[in-house]
Amino acid sequence: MLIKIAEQPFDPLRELQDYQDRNAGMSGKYGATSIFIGTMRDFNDGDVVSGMLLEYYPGMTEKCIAEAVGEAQERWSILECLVVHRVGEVYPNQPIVLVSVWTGHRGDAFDACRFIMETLKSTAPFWKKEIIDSNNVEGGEKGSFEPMRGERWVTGNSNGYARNNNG
Amino acid sequence: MLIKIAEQPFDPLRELQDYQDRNAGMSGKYGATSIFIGTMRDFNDGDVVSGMLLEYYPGMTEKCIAEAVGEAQERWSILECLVVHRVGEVYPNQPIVLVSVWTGHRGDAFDACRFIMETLKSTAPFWKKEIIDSNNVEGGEKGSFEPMRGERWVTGNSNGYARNNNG
Amino acid sequence: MQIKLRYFASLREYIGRSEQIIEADSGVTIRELWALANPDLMFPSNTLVAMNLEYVALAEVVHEGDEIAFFPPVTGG
Amino acid sequence: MQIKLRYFASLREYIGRSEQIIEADSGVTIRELWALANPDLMFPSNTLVAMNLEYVALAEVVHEGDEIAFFPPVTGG
Repeated sequence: MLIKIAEQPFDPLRELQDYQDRNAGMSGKYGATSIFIGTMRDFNDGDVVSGMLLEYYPGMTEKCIAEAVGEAQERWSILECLVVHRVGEVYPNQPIVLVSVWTGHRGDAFDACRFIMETLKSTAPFWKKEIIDSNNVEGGEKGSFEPMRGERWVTGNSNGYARNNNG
Repeated sequence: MLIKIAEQPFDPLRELQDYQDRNAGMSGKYGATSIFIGTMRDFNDGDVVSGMLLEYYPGMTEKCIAEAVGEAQERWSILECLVVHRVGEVYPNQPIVLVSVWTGHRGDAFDACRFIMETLKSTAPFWKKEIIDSNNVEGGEKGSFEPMRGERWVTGNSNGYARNNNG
Repeated sequence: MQIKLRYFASLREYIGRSEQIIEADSGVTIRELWALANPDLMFPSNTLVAMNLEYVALAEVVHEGDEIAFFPPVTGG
Repeated sequence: MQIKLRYFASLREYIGRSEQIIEADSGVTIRELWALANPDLMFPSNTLVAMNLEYVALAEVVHEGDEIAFFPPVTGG
Protein backbone atom coordinates (compact mmCIF):
# COMPACT_ATOMS: atom_id res chain seq x y z
CA MET A 1 0.00 0.00 0.00
CA LEU A 2 1.39 3.39 -1.01
CA ILE A 3 -0.07 6.86 -0.62
CA LYS A 4 1.75 9.77 -2.23
CA ILE A 5 1.14 13.49 -2.27
CA ALA A 6 2.72 14.86 -5.45
CA GLU A 7 3.80 18.49 -5.44
CA GLN A 8 4.86 18.25 -9.08
CA PRO A 9 3.03 16.85 -12.12
CA PHE A 10 2.99 13.07 -12.18
CA ASP A 11 2.40 10.47 -14.87
CA PRO A 12 -0.24 7.99 -13.67
CA LEU A 13 0.77 5.28 -16.13
CA ARG A 14 4.39 5.52 -15.05
CA GLU A 15 3.35 5.43 -11.39
CA LEU A 16 1.37 2.26 -12.11
CA GLN A 17 4.27 0.66 -13.96
CA ASP A 18 6.75 1.58 -11.23
CA TYR A 19 4.46 0.28 -8.52
CA GLN A 20 3.92 -3.03 -10.29
CA ASP A 21 7.65 -3.35 -10.89
CA ARG A 22 8.39 -2.69 -7.22
CA ASN A 23 5.75 -5.23 -6.16
CA ALA A 24 6.81 -8.03 -8.45
CA GLY A 25 5.84 -10.48 -5.72
CA MET A 26 2.19 -10.08 -6.66
CA SER A 27 2.83 -11.26 -10.24
CA GLY A 28 0.52 -14.12 -11.06
CA LYS A 29 -1.50 -13.47 -7.87
CA TYR A 30 -3.74 -10.64 -9.03
CA GLY A 31 -6.44 -11.18 -11.60
CA ALA A 32 -7.98 -7.72 -11.53
CA THR A 33 -6.79 -4.13 -11.43
CA SER A 34 -9.24 -1.27 -11.17
CA ILE A 35 -7.77 2.15 -11.80
CA PHE A 36 -9.25 5.60 -11.56
CA ILE A 37 -7.52 8.73 -12.86
CA GLY A 38 -8.92 12.19 -12.24
CA THR A 39 -7.64 14.79 -14.67
CA MET A 40 -8.01 18.55 -14.72
CA ARG A 41 -10.40 19.86 -17.33
CA ASP A 42 -10.15 23.26 -18.99
CA PHE A 43 -13.73 24.21 -18.14
CA ASN A 44 -16.15 23.98 -15.23
CA ASP A 45 -19.75 25.16 -14.89
CA GLY A 46 -19.50 26.79 -18.31
CA ASP A 47 -16.38 28.81 -17.48
CA VAL A 48 -13.00 28.40 -19.09
CA VAL A 49 -10.55 27.40 -16.37
CA SER A 50 -6.89 28.06 -17.06
CA GLY A 51 -5.46 26.57 -13.90
CA MET A 52 -6.03 25.89 -10.26
CA LEU A 53 -4.30 25.85 -6.93
CA LEU A 54 -4.83 22.65 -4.98
CA GLU A 55 -4.29 23.17 -1.27
CA TYR A 56 -4.10 20.40 1.33
CA TYR A 57 -3.53 19.81 5.03
CA PRO A 58 -0.21 17.97 5.31
CA GLY A 59 -0.57 15.09 7.71
CA MET A 60 -4.34 15.04 7.85
CA THR A 61 -4.77 14.54 4.12
CA GLU A 62 -2.52 11.48 4.04
CA LYS A 63 -4.21 10.17 7.19
CA CYS A 64 -7.67 10.46 5.64
CA ILE A 65 -6.55 8.66 2.49
CA ALA A 66 -4.91 5.92 4.57
CA GLU A 67 -8.13 5.50 6.53
CA ALA A 68 -10.13 5.16 3.30
CA VAL A 69 -7.70 2.52 2.06
CA GLY A 70 -7.76 0.77 5.44
CA GLU A 71 -11.53 0.59 5.42
CA ALA A 72 -11.48 -0.78 1.86
CA GLN A 73 -8.98 -3.44 2.99
CA GLU A 74 -11.38 -4.50 5.73
CA ARG A 75 -14.35 -4.70 3.38
CA TRP A 76 -12.77 -6.30 0.33
CA SER A 77 -9.97 -8.69 -0.45
CA ILE A 78 -7.16 -6.44 -1.69
CA LEU A 79 -3.62 -7.39 -2.64
CA GLU A 80 -2.17 -3.95 -3.25
CA CYS A 81 -3.32 -0.37 -3.44
CA LEU A 82 -1.75 2.82 -4.77
CA VAL A 83 -3.06 6.37 -4.34
CA VAL A 84 -1.31 9.45 -5.73
CA HIS A 85 -2.78 12.94 -5.36
CA ARG A 86 -1.45 16.18 -6.80
CA VAL A 87 -1.27 19.41 -4.85
CA GLY A 88 -0.04 22.87 -5.83
CA GLU A 89 -0.53 24.59 -9.17
CA VAL A 90 -2.36 22.33 -11.58
CA TYR A 91 -3.09 23.04 -15.24
CA PRO A 92 -5.63 21.54 -17.66
CA ASN A 93 -4.95 18.01 -18.80
CA GLN A 94 -2.71 17.34 -15.80
CA PRO A 95 -3.61 14.34 -13.64
CA ILE A 96 -4.98 15.21 -10.21
CA VAL A 97 -5.56 11.83 -8.62
CA LEU A 98 -4.74 8.19 -9.25
CA VAL A 99 -6.33 5.30 -7.36
CA SER A 100 -5.37 1.75 -8.28
CA VAL A 101 -6.41 -1.46 -6.58
CA TRP A 102 -5.03 -4.93 -7.33
CA THR A 103 -7.20 -7.89 -6.31
CA GLY A 104 -7.83 -11.52 -7.10
CA HIS A 105 -11.29 -10.92 -8.51
CA ARG A 106 -12.85 -8.05 -10.42
CA GLY A 107 -15.79 -7.34 -8.11
CA ASP A 108 -13.43 -6.51 -5.26
CA ALA A 109 -11.30 -4.32 -7.52
CA PHE A 110 -14.24 -2.29 -8.87
CA ASP A 111 -15.88 -1.89 -5.46
CA ALA A 112 -12.72 -0.98 -3.57
CA CYS A 113 -11.40 1.47 -6.16
CA ARG A 114 -14.67 3.36 -6.27
CA PHE A 115 -15.04 3.28 -2.49
CA ILE A 116 -11.56 4.71 -1.97
CA MET A 117 -12.14 7.42 -4.56
CA GLU A 118 -15.54 8.44 -3.14
CA THR A 119 -14.28 8.35 0.46
CA LEU A 120 -11.18 10.34 -0.44
CA LYS A 121 -13.34 12.85 -2.27
CA SER A 122 -15.65 13.40 0.69
CA THR A 123 -13.18 13.24 3.58
CA ALA A 124 -9.60 14.08 2.55
CA PRO A 125 -8.81 17.77 3.00
CA PHE A 126 -8.12 19.21 -0.42
CA TRP A 127 -9.39 22.56 -1.60
CA LYS A 128 -9.17 23.95 -5.09
CA LYS A 129 -9.15 27.51 -6.26
CA GLU A 130 -9.79 27.83 -9.94
CA ILE A 131 -8.48 30.55 -12.19
CA ILE A 132 -11.41 31.52 -14.39
CA ASP A 133 -11.16 33.09 -17.81
CA SER A 134 -14.44 34.85 -18.39
CA ASN A 135 -15.49 37.91 -20.33
CA ASN A 136 -15.75 40.23 -17.38
CA VAL A 137 -12.51 39.22 -15.72
CA GLU A 138 -9.16 40.69 -16.66
CA GLY A 139 -7.07 38.34 -14.56
CA GLY A 140 -6.57 34.67 -15.07
CA GLU A 141 -3.21 34.53 -16.76
CA LYS A 142 -1.50 31.21 -16.32
CA GLY A 143 1.04 30.84 -13.59
CA SER A 144 -0.37 33.52 -11.34
CA PHE A 145 -2.30 32.54 -8.28
CA GLU A 146 -2.10 35.93 -6.60
CA PRO A 147 -5.47 37.19 -5.44
CA MET A 148 -7.37 38.68 -8.37
CA ARG A 149 -10.77 38.74 -9.94
CA GLY A 150 -11.30 35.49 -11.78
CA GLU A 151 -10.47 33.19 -8.91
CA ARG A 152 -13.07 30.87 -7.50
CA TRP A 153 -12.89 28.49 -4.57
CA VAL A 154 -14.63 25.31 -5.55
CA THR A 155 -15.99 23.46 -2.54
CA GLY A 156 -17.41 20.06 -1.86
CA ASN A 157 -20.99 21.20 -2.20
CA SER A 158 -20.23 23.17 -5.38
CA ASN A 159 -20.81 26.49 -3.66
CA GLY A 160 -18.06 28.97 -3.09
CA TYR A 161 -17.30 28.94 0.62
CA ALA A 162 -16.95 32.69 0.96
CA ARG A 163 -20.30 33.26 -0.72
CA ASN A 164 -22.10 31.19 1.91
CA ASN A 165 -20.29 32.86 4.69
CA ASN A 166 -22.17 35.73 6.25
CA GLY A 167 -19.58 36.22 8.99
CA MET B 1 -13.89 4.17 -29.67
CA LEU B 2 -11.52 1.31 -30.35
CA ILE B 3 -11.95 -2.43 -29.91
CA LYS B 4 -8.96 -4.67 -30.45
CA ILE B 5 -8.47 -8.42 -30.35
CA ALA B 6 -4.81 -9.06 -29.53
CA GLU B 7 -3.32 -12.34 -30.69
CA GLN B 8 -0.03 -11.50 -29.00
CA PRO B 9 0.73 -10.26 -25.48
CA PHE B 10 -0.10 -6.59 -25.03
CA ASP B 11 0.93 -3.94 -22.55
CA PRO B 12 -2.19 -2.24 -21.15
CA LEU B 13 -0.33 0.86 -19.97
CA ARG B 14 1.23 1.32 -23.38
CA GLU B 15 -2.16 0.82 -25.06
CA LEU B 16 -3.60 3.52 -22.81
CA GLN B 17 -0.76 5.91 -23.54
CA ASP B 18 -0.98 5.30 -27.29
CA TYR B 19 -4.72 5.77 -27.28
CA GLN B 20 -4.52 9.03 -25.37
CA ASP B 21 -1.77 10.26 -27.67
CA ARG B 22 -3.83 9.43 -30.75
CA ASN B 23 -6.88 11.17 -29.26
CA ALA B 24 -5.15 14.36 -28.22
CA GLY B 25 -8.35 16.23 -29.07
CA MET B 26 -9.88 15.11 -25.81
CA SER B 27 -7.11 16.77 -23.78
CA GLY B 28 -8.62 19.09 -21.21
CA LYS B 29 -12.11 17.68 -21.91
CA TYR B 30 -12.03 14.56 -19.79
CA GLY B 31 -11.98 14.72 -16.04
CA ALA B 32 -12.24 11.02 -15.30
CA THR B 33 -10.75 7.80 -16.60
CA SER B 34 -11.86 4.45 -15.27
CA ILE B 35 -9.70 1.52 -16.27
CA PHE B 36 -10.03 -2.18 -15.69
CA ILE B 37 -7.28 -4.69 -16.39
CA GLY B 38 -7.85 -8.43 -16.15
CA THR B 39 -4.65 -10.41 -15.73
CA MET B 40 -4.02 -14.12 -15.81
CA ARG B 41 -3.32 -15.66 -12.42
CA ASP B 42 -1.18 -18.72 -11.84
CA PHE B 43 -3.88 -20.54 -9.86
CA ASN B 44 -7.64 -21.14 -10.01
CA ASP B 45 -9.91 -23.12 -7.71
CA GLY B 46 -6.87 -24.30 -5.79
CA ASP B 47 -5.03 -25.64 -8.83
CA VAL B 48 -1.78 -24.32 -10.20
CA VAL B 49 -2.45 -23.09 -13.72
CA SER B 50 0.54 -22.87 -16.01
CA GLY B 51 -1.21 -21.41 -19.04
CA MET B 52 -4.43 -21.25 -20.98
CA LEU B 53 -5.76 -21.15 -24.48
CA LEU B 54 -8.25 -18.37 -25.06
CA GLU B 55 -10.52 -19.11 -28.00
CA TYR B 56 -12.94 -16.64 -29.60
CA TYR B 57 -15.44 -16.31 -32.42
CA PRO B 58 -13.92 -13.81 -34.88
CA GLY B 59 -16.56 -11.34 -35.92
CA MET B 60 -19.08 -12.15 -33.23
CA THR B 61 -16.71 -11.40 -30.38
CA GLU B 62 -15.91 -7.92 -31.67
CA LYS B 63 -19.60 -7.34 -32.39
CA CYS B 64 -20.61 -8.25 -28.84
CA ILE B 65 -17.98 -5.93 -27.37
CA ALA B 66 -19.07 -3.12 -29.70
CA GLU B 67 -22.68 -3.63 -28.60
CA ALA B 68 -21.65 -3.44 -24.94
CA VAL B 69 -19.78 -0.20 -25.63
CA GLY B 70 -22.70 1.15 -27.67
CA GLU B 71 -25.14 0.47 -24.86
CA ALA B 72 -22.80 2.16 -22.39
CA GLN B 73 -22.62 5.19 -24.70
CA GLU B 74 -26.41 5.40 -24.67
CA ARG B 75 -26.61 5.16 -20.89
CA TRP B 76 -23.70 7.37 -19.83
CA SER B 77 -21.89 10.39 -21.16
CA ILE B 78 -18.68 8.96 -22.61
CA LEU B 79 -15.93 10.78 -24.49
CA GLU B 80 -13.78 7.83 -25.50
CA CYS B 81 -13.56 4.12 -24.89
CA LEU B 82 -10.87 1.51 -25.48
CA VAL B 83 -11.23 -2.25 -25.15
CA VAL B 84 -8.39 -4.70 -25.82
CA HIS B 85 -8.83 -8.45 -25.34
CA ARG B 86 -6.20 -11.15 -25.68
CA VAL B 87 -6.79 -14.43 -27.46
CA GLY B 88 -4.52 -17.41 -28.04
CA GLU B 89 -1.99 -18.86 -25.62
CA VAL B 90 -1.89 -16.84 -22.43
CA TYR B 91 0.51 -17.33 -19.51
CA PRO B 92 0.33 -16.20 -15.88
CA ASN B 93 0.82 -12.50 -15.26
CA GLN B 94 -0.11 -11.65 -18.85
CA PRO B 95 -2.94 -9.16 -19.33
CA ILE B 96 -6.16 -10.66 -20.71
CA VAL B 97 -8.46 -7.68 -21.01
CA LEU B 98 -8.28 -3.90 -20.82
CA VAL B 99 -11.33 -1.65 -20.62
CA SER B 100 -10.85 2.10 -20.35
CA VAL B 101 -13.48 4.81 -20.39
CA TRP B 102 -12.82 8.55 -20.55
CA THR B 103 -15.63 10.83 -19.35
CA GLY B 104 -16.27 14.29 -18.00
CA HIS B 105 -17.30 13.08 -14.55
CA ARG B 106 -16.24 10.15 -12.43
CA GLY B 107 -19.65 8.57 -11.88
CA ASP B 108 -20.06 7.99 -15.62
CA ALA B 109 -16.55 6.57 -15.88
CA PHE B 110 -16.98 4.08 -13.02
CA ASP B 111 -20.44 2.98 -14.15
CA ALA B 112 -19.62 2.63 -17.82
CA CYS B 113 -16.31 0.80 -17.32
CA ARG B 114 -17.90 -1.75 -15.02
CA PHE B 115 -20.94 -2.14 -17.27
CA ILE B 116 -18.77 -2.79 -20.32
CA MET B 117 -16.64 -5.29 -18.44
CA GLU B 118 -19.63 -7.18 -16.99
CA THR B 119 -21.49 -7.18 -20.31
CA LEU B 120 -18.41 -8.33 -22.19
CA LYS B 121 -17.89 -11.06 -19.63
CA SER B 122 -21.41 -12.40 -19.97
CA THR B 123 -21.98 -11.97 -23.71
CA ALA B 124 -18.76 -11.88 -25.73
CA PRO B 125 -17.77 -15.33 -26.98
CA PHE B 126 -14.48 -16.22 -25.33
CA TRP B 127 -13.66 -19.64 -23.96
CA LYS B 128 -10.66 -20.58 -21.93
CA LYS B 129 -9.00 -23.89 -21.55
CA GLU B 130 -6.62 -24.00 -18.62
CA ILE B 131 -3.52 -26.12 -18.37
CA ILE B 132 -3.55 -27.50 -14.85
CA ASP B 133 -0.51 -28.62 -12.92
CA SER B 134 -1.78 -31.01 -10.30
CA ASN B 135 -0.35 -34.02 -8.53
CA ASN B 136 -2.21 -36.63 -10.53
CA VAL B 137 -1.59 -35.10 -13.92
CA GLU B 138 1.54 -35.72 -15.94
CA GLY B 139 0.81 -33.16 -18.65
CA GLY B 140 0.71 -29.45 -18.28
CA GLU B 141 4.04 -28.42 -19.70
CA LYS B 142 4.06 -24.86 -20.95
CA GLY B 143 3.56 -24.21 -24.60
CA SER B 144 1.58 -27.32 -25.32
CA PHE B 145 -2.15 -27.09 -25.81
CA GLU B 146 -2.53 -30.49 -27.40
CA PRO B 147 -5.25 -32.58 -25.76
CA MET B 148 -3.90 -34.14 -22.58
CA ARG B 149 -4.86 -34.81 -19.02
CA GLY B 150 -4.52 -31.59 -17.08
CA GLU B 151 -6.61 -29.46 -19.38
CA ARG B 152 -9.83 -27.92 -18.16
CA TRP B 153 -12.38 -25.86 -20.02
CA VAL B 154 -13.50 -23.06 -17.77
CA THR B 155 -16.98 -21.86 -18.59
CA GLY B 156 -19.19 -18.96 -17.61
CA ASN B 157 -20.89 -20.86 -14.83
CA SER B 158 -17.62 -22.25 -13.50
CA ASN B 159 -18.53 -25.78 -14.54
CA GLY B 160 -16.64 -27.62 -17.19
CA TYR B 161 -18.90 -27.79 -20.22
CA ALA B 162 -18.07 -31.37 -21.08
CA ARG B 163 -18.82 -32.50 -17.56
CA ASN B 164 -22.37 -31.19 -17.78
CA ASN B 165 -22.85 -32.64 -21.19
CA ASN B 166 -24.55 -36.00 -21.15
CA GLY B 167 -24.85 -36.07 -24.95
CA MET C 1 -30.54 -24.54 -49.24
CA GLN C 2 -27.09 -24.68 -47.63
CA ILE C 3 -26.41 -23.62 -44.06
CA LYS C 4 -23.03 -23.36 -42.40
CA LEU C 5 -22.73 -24.70 -38.87
CA ARG C 6 -19.86 -23.86 -36.54
CA TYR C 7 -18.81 -25.39 -33.23
CA PHE C 8 -16.54 -23.80 -30.66
CA ALA C 9 -14.41 -24.72 -27.66
CA SER C 10 -15.33 -27.87 -25.70
CA LEU C 11 -18.32 -28.49 -27.96
CA ARG C 12 -16.05 -28.47 -31.02
CA GLU C 13 -13.80 -31.01 -29.33
CA TYR C 14 -16.75 -33.10 -28.23
CA ILE C 15 -18.30 -33.20 -31.68
CA GLY C 16 -14.97 -33.53 -33.39
CA ARG C 17 -15.36 -30.85 -36.03
CA SER C 18 -15.28 -27.05 -36.11
CA GLU C 19 -17.69 -26.53 -38.98
CA GLN C 20 -19.88 -28.27 -41.52
CA ILE C 21 -22.24 -27.37 -44.35
CA ILE C 22 -25.78 -28.78 -44.00
CA GLU C 23 -28.28 -29.18 -46.79
CA ALA C 24 -31.75 -28.41 -45.43
CA ASP C 25 -35.22 -27.48 -46.58
CA SER C 26 -36.35 -23.90 -46.36
CA GLY C 27 -38.33 -23.16 -43.18
CA VAL C 28 -36.25 -25.43 -40.95
CA THR C 29 -35.47 -24.34 -37.37
CA ILE C 30 -32.10 -24.41 -35.69
CA ARG C 31 -33.30 -27.26 -33.47
CA GLU C 32 -34.12 -29.28 -36.58
CA LEU C 33 -30.80 -28.38 -38.15
CA TRP C 34 -28.98 -29.74 -35.10
CA ALA C 35 -30.85 -33.04 -35.44
CA LEU C 36 -29.92 -33.23 -39.13
CA ALA C 37 -26.27 -32.47 -38.41
CA ASN C 38 -25.94 -34.60 -35.26
CA PRO C 39 -28.53 -37.36 -35.54
CA ASP C 40 -27.00 -39.41 -32.72
CA LEU C 41 -26.58 -36.52 -30.28
CA MET C 42 -29.27 -34.78 -28.26
CA PHE C 43 -28.80 -31.03 -28.15
CA PRO C 44 -26.55 -30.55 -25.11
CA SER C 45 -27.87 -28.50 -22.23
CA ASN C 46 -26.01 -25.30 -21.51
CA THR C 47 -25.20 -24.76 -25.19
CA LEU C 48 -25.56 -21.27 -26.69
CA VAL C 49 -26.66 -20.59 -30.26
CA ALA C 50 -25.82 -17.70 -32.57
CA MET C 51 -27.19 -16.94 -36.00
CA ASN C 52 -25.14 -14.55 -38.14
CA LEU C 53 -23.18 -13.45 -35.05
CA GLU C 54 -26.29 -12.75 -32.94
CA TYR C 55 -27.56 -14.83 -30.04
CA VAL C 56 -30.83 -16.57 -30.99
CA ALA C 57 -33.17 -19.27 -29.69
CA LEU C 58 -33.27 -22.83 -31.02
CA ALA C 59 -36.73 -22.16 -32.47
CA GLU C 60 -35.33 -19.59 -34.90
CA VAL C 61 -35.94 -20.35 -38.58
CA VAL C 62 -32.84 -20.32 -40.77
CA HIS C 63 -32.42 -18.97 -44.28
CA GLU C 64 -30.07 -19.58 -47.19
CA GLY C 65 -26.58 -18.33 -46.38
CA ASP C 66 -27.07 -18.13 -42.62
CA GLU C 67 -24.19 -19.05 -40.35
CA ILE C 68 -25.25 -20.92 -37.22
CA ALA C 69 -22.83 -21.34 -34.31
CA PHE C 70 -23.08 -23.60 -31.26
CA PHE C 71 -20.89 -23.08 -28.23
CA PRO C 72 -20.61 -23.51 -24.46
CA PRO C 73 -21.14 -20.69 -21.96
CA VAL C 74 -18.69 -17.85 -22.51
CA THR C 75 -15.89 -16.84 -20.17
CA GLY C 76 -14.94 -13.41 -21.47
CA GLY C 77 -12.51 -11.26 -19.51
CA MET D 1 -2.67 26.12 28.23
CA GLN D 2 -1.67 26.85 24.63
CA ILE D 3 -3.63 25.62 21.62
CA LYS D 4 -2.62 25.96 17.98
CA LEU D 5 -5.34 26.97 15.54
CA ARG D 6 -5.01 26.56 11.79
CA TYR D 7 -7.14 27.94 8.98
CA PHE D 8 -7.22 26.65 5.40
CA ALA D 9 -8.27 27.71 1.94
CA SER D 10 -10.99 30.37 1.62
CA LEU D 11 -11.38 30.52 5.39
CA ARG D 12 -7.69 31.32 5.76
CA GLU D 13 -8.06 34.12 3.23
CA TYR D 14 -11.24 35.36 4.86
CA ILE D 15 -9.71 35.48 8.33
CA GLY D 16 -6.39 36.72 7.05
CA ARG D 17 -4.10 34.28 8.84
CA SER D 18 -3.14 30.63 8.45
CA GLU D 19 -2.46 29.88 12.10
CA GLN D 20 -2.37 31.31 15.59
CA ILE D 21 -1.59 30.20 19.14
CA ILE D 22 -4.42 30.74 21.63
CA GLU D 23 -4.05 30.84 25.41
CA ALA D 24 -7.10 29.19 26.96
CA ASP D 25 -8.26 27.61 30.20
CA SER D 26 -8.35 23.88 30.50
CA GLY D 27 -11.79 22.38 29.75
CA VAL D 28 -12.60 24.83 26.96
CA THR D 29 -14.50 23.60 23.89
CA ILE D 30 -13.58 24.26 20.28
CA ARG D 31 -16.61 26.52 19.97
CA GLU D 32 -15.32 28.60 22.87
CA LEU D 33 -11.83 28.63 21.39
CA TRP D 34 -13.21 30.04 18.15
CA ALA D 35 -14.90 32.87 20.07
CA LEU D 36 -11.63 33.61 21.87
CA ALA D 37 -9.66 33.63 18.63
CA ASN D 38 -12.23 35.46 16.50
CA PRO D 39 -14.30 37.57 18.88
CA ASP D 40 -15.88 39.62 16.09
CA LEU D 41 -16.74 36.67 13.84
CA MET D 42 -19.55 34.18 14.33
CA PHE D 43 -18.49 30.65 13.49
CA PRO D 44 -19.19 30.39 9.75
CA SER D 45 -21.71 27.81 8.61
CA ASN D 46 -20.32 25.04 6.43
CA THR D 47 -16.98 25.07 8.24
CA LEU D 48 -15.33 21.77 9.15
CA VAL D 49 -13.25 21.22 12.26
CA ALA D 50 -10.38 18.84 12.90
CA MET D 51 -8.55 18.16 16.15
CA ASN D 52 -5.14 16.52 15.83
CA LEU D 53 -5.89 15.57 12.22
CA GLU D 54 -9.29 13.98 13.01
CA TYR D 55 -12.71 15.43 12.22
CA VAL D 56 -14.48 16.47 15.43
CA ALA D 57 -17.54 18.43 16.55
CA LEU D 58 -17.43 22.00 17.87
CA ALA D 59 -18.42 20.72 21.31
CA GLU D 60 -15.17 18.79 21.66
CA VAL D 61 -13.02 19.76 24.65
CA VAL D 62 -9.42 20.64 23.84
CA HIS D 63 -6.27 19.80 25.73
CA GLU D 64 -2.75 21.21 26.01
CA GLY D 65 -0.85 20.69 22.78
CA ASP D 66 -3.88 20.00 20.60
CA GLU D 67 -3.92 21.32 17.05
CA ILE D 68 -7.32 22.57 15.93
CA ALA D 69 -8.00 23.22 12.23
CA PHE D 70 -10.91 25.05 10.60
CA PHE D 71 -11.62 24.74 6.91
CA PRO D 72 -14.30 24.83 4.22
CA PRO D 73 -15.86 21.71 2.65
CA VAL D 74 -13.25 19.56 0.94
CA THR D 75 -12.96 18.97 -2.79
CA GLY D 76 -10.63 16.02 -3.01
CA GLY D 77 -10.04 14.30 -6.33
